[in-house]
Amino acid sequence: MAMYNDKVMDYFLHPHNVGEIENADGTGVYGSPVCGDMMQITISVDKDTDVITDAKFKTFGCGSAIASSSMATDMIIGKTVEEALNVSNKQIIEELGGLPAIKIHCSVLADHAIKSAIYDYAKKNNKTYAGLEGFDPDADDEEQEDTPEHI
Amino acid sequence: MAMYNDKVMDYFLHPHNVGEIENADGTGVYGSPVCGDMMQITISVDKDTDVITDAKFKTFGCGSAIASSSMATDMIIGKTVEEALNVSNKQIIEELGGLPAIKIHCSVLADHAIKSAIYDYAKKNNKTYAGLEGFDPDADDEEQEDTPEHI
Amino acid sequence: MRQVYLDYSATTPVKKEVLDEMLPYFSEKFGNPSSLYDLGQEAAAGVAQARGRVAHLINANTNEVFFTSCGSEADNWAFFGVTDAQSAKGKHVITTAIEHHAILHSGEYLSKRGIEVTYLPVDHEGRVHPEDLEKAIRPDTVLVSVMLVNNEVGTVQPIKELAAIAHKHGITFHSDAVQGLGNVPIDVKDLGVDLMSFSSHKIYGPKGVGAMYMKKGTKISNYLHGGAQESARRAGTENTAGIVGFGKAAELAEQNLESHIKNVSSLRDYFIEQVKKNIPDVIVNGTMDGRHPGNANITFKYIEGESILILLNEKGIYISTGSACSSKSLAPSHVLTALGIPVEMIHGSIRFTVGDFTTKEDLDYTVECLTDIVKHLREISSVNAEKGW
Amino acid sequence: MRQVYLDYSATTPVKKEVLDEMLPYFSEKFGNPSSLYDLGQEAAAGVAQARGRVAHLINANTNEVFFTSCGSEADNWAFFGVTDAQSAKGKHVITTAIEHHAILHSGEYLSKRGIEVTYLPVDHEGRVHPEDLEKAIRPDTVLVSVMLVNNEVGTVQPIKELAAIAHKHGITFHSDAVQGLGNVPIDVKDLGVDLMSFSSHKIYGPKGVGAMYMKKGTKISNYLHGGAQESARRAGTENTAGIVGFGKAAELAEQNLESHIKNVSSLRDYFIEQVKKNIPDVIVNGTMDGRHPGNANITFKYIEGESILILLNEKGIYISTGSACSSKSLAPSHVLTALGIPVEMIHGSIRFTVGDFTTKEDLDYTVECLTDIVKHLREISSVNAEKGW
Ligand SMILES: Cc1ncc(COP(=O)(O)O)c(C=O)c1O
Ligand SMILES: Cc1ncc(COP(=O)(O)O)c(C=O)c1O
Repeated sequence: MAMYNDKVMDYFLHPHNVGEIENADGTGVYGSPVCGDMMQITISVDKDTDVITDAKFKTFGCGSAIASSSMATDMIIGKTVEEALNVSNKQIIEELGGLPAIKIHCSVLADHAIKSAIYDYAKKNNKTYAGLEGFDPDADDEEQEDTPEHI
Repeated sequence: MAMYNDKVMDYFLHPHNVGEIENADGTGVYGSPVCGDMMQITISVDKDTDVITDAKFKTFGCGSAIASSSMATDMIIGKTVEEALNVSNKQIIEELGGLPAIKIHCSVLADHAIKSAIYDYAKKNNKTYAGLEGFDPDADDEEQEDTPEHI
Repeated sequence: MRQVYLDYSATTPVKKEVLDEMLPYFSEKFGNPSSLYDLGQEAAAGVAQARGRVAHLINANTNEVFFTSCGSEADNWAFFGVTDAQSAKGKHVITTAIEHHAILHSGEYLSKRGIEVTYLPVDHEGRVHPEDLEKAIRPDTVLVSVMLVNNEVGTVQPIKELAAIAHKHGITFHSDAVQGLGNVPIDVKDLGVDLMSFSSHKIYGPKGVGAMYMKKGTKISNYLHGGAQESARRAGTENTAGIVGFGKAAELAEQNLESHIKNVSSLRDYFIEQVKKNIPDVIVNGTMDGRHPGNANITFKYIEGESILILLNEKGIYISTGSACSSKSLAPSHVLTALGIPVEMIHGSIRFTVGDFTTKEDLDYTVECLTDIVKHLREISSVNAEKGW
Repeated sequence: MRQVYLDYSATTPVKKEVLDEMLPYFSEKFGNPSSLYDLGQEAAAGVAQARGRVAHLINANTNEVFFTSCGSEADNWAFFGVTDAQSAKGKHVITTAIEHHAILHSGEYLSKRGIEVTYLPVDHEGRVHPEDLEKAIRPDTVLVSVMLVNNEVGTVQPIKELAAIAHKHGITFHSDAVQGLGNVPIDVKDLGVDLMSFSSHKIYGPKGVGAMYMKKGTKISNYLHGGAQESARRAGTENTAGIVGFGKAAELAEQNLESHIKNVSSLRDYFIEQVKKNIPDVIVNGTMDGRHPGNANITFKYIEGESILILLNEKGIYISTGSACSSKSLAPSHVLTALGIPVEMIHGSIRFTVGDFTTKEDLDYTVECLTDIVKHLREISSVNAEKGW
């Protein structure tokens, strides 16, 4: 597929961390089938160290949605929650070596889904994180200020 | 040339009666180089019988102008003056087996040129012909009422 | 790897017989058809023969067929030419919600410039209702344009009836028959259309050639202005080789029409049957009754079309999708939307079109791959049959 | 019989290298470039490569080249697109009296719809004077369109200077470079044009493909509406094989530019010299200074062009004429008229264009035949050198 680069294709064809963690410490969902993309992420967190020990995704969506979901889970596993909260869509896209311009705004849902999962974890465990300040998991869409226009 | 039929092409490629009769009994000219076609016709007439014994043409013009001039001279040789006056452009075109529609109004000058030559002959010899009634050799153009629109 | 092309509605390969007839027109019979000398008239003769063949296929008079550069140009011509020529009569155009973008975007452009455009709805099977046309007609309506065969779901519209309604009111009737040509019988006289658009590359002819049927006397301005080509109706040096190819393709389409329809529709029906048998939660979109013989538009629930497309591509299988993801505008198919199909289902819809080179083995291979791919994507998906949407 | 083609300005044969590159795109790489799967993207890659080659030939950025179906379409696009997009600014267009009909008839159509068109005159050599442009400009002028190379007499216009004048007044500048491409060096950046029209079939590419150079930021509406092809600027499925051919022809034109100009102009000069030497009462029309390298436009006094054309055709020699007789409109060449050439002389004018396949022997043969033919027709003619007109 000329549309996607080799790395994106690899993450799409052989996605890492597919599935749903049973009894996950945190679950986040973002997007909707009506919009064309919907991602669910589940995480396991070591409550002492706040390190994300496992993450799995399920995504309804196009190639870039699946590839970026897969990349996102890879990126947060082993990170602390605070570090994971700093993972941006821009970084995910950069790790993927770029996406077609038109795909950038629509099908990269991971940073919101990660935040939602951590929000869920934080709520369940009565924790607060600077990176979650002002975050509303049910908000419609966040302004993606620093998303590059063309990559 | 797909534009003209074989007969027209033959009359154009091998025109009959080209030239100018010296001391002609009648000379007619019609058209002008500015209009794109100009025909000169000279005739010899047997004054007793009024039979046209020879006719020659010179024509500046396109293929159809030359071919129709050639055909016209063929047609009037051997005819009486009155008969020649009845030769119409339509007949000339029919004898040629048809011309492209666009050529019909513009490049078939012969009937006017013949009339002019006969007018000249009539004047010189003090003759009158029914077919010349109302004819003005210097008139700009005659309405070609019965010219078929498509042949 | 096996290659299975199932996107014949997008375009078709040029048939060998077609290319063979085209070849001499590139470097030997290369004259300009407007040139009077033999080399030019030889090219003009090729164009004339092609015109005759296209005319014959649609039962038109030869001098009512005008070549264009594509189906889109013919569609534009209909919209811009009629609204211009009949501007004194009115500024209202009627078309449908399921037209090709060549129609819709022409309408959109005109509607920003004083023309009012009414879009007729379709029912859930994809059919325009004649009553709706009757109701939409106004005294200032100058053009009704309804496509013969839809490009996404293959629905065939009741053009004869619709054209009669338009004519009852003295309105010019156009039909985009780009998908119809070679796939359904077309008799412009029987249908009673004034204008009809066609495209060569949908009937195994080359890309870059289309045609407009223009009934004598139709009030329509020119659209491409310049030289006196196409009886002074469409300027630009003729794409002679392309036109000759279109002509040959039209001749073949006429010869093969019955067998083409029979073969292609039986393969298509077989394919739908196999898909339904092997894959749960699928929906066939659009009516099966009066439909493009090769078209199967299928929604695979709970997954998204672009993903399916890419995974099929990995298997050498080529199809298209109504998914927003794979359109440049990110809008889901306006056709499926007009049929009332829920957006989440549109995202998972795939258009398969069977054509003259498709074999049963191709389809078996496709069903096999598709079964695995759908299963895989449903496993990855965040929605599924149990959870529901 | 020997065949001598001397009408390269009318059209050119497709070069072998060009056809070879085109061939795979008919039946193998036949995908629709809008399709996402490999077969489609392979076709898209062919189009992209061609775009790069055309852009390189004219020193444009690749994304400033848009393919059309012919030079005429590009000309129409310039006129209709600019007057539409800039209608708020004004309704005045300036062009010249010697443009191609694709420009003149676009202007005529628009002038019946509220646009005012000024036609700049040319001098007897065929040249537009910059002062005349300066004088014609009005506050409501939205477009200046001047052709780079004239198709009948080959005059090259001072485009750089003219474009600068237009830009000084903030006016969009278009140039029809259909005859210029491959025959004179073109650098769109150096010339400073905003829009420029090209056509493939004049540079040994296939018919049915053209291109528009559109400088980024130029205010111009689309002309063909529909799909998102050509960066959503020109709808219609791409003529992939044709575009690929145009691209290859552009590459060859770039490689051969210098040698082409040198060879062709020296043959042309030889031809004119021989004609003058062998045939009395001939006039070469248009300036020899800054002229299409292959163009020789010659009046043969006292005879008419169509007759010459037919008799040369009988000898296998193909040329064109400014004669009214051989035009469908019966009007004598508007270009020669604008140069102030008397009508009776226009009727006897012939355009010879030498090209890449012309040999010295071809020209010797032509001069030989021409000498006889002119003599013969002068004998038949009712006007001659002694009598005068
Ligand atoms: C100067 C000029 N402009 C425009 C055109 C039109 O090009 P096309 O025949 O590709 O439409 C031509 C050639 O016919 C031409 O010579
Ligand atoms: C229904 C319909 N109309 C018009 C078109 C446009 O035809 P073309 O691609 O030849 O411009 C197409 C195909 O793309 C089509 O399917």
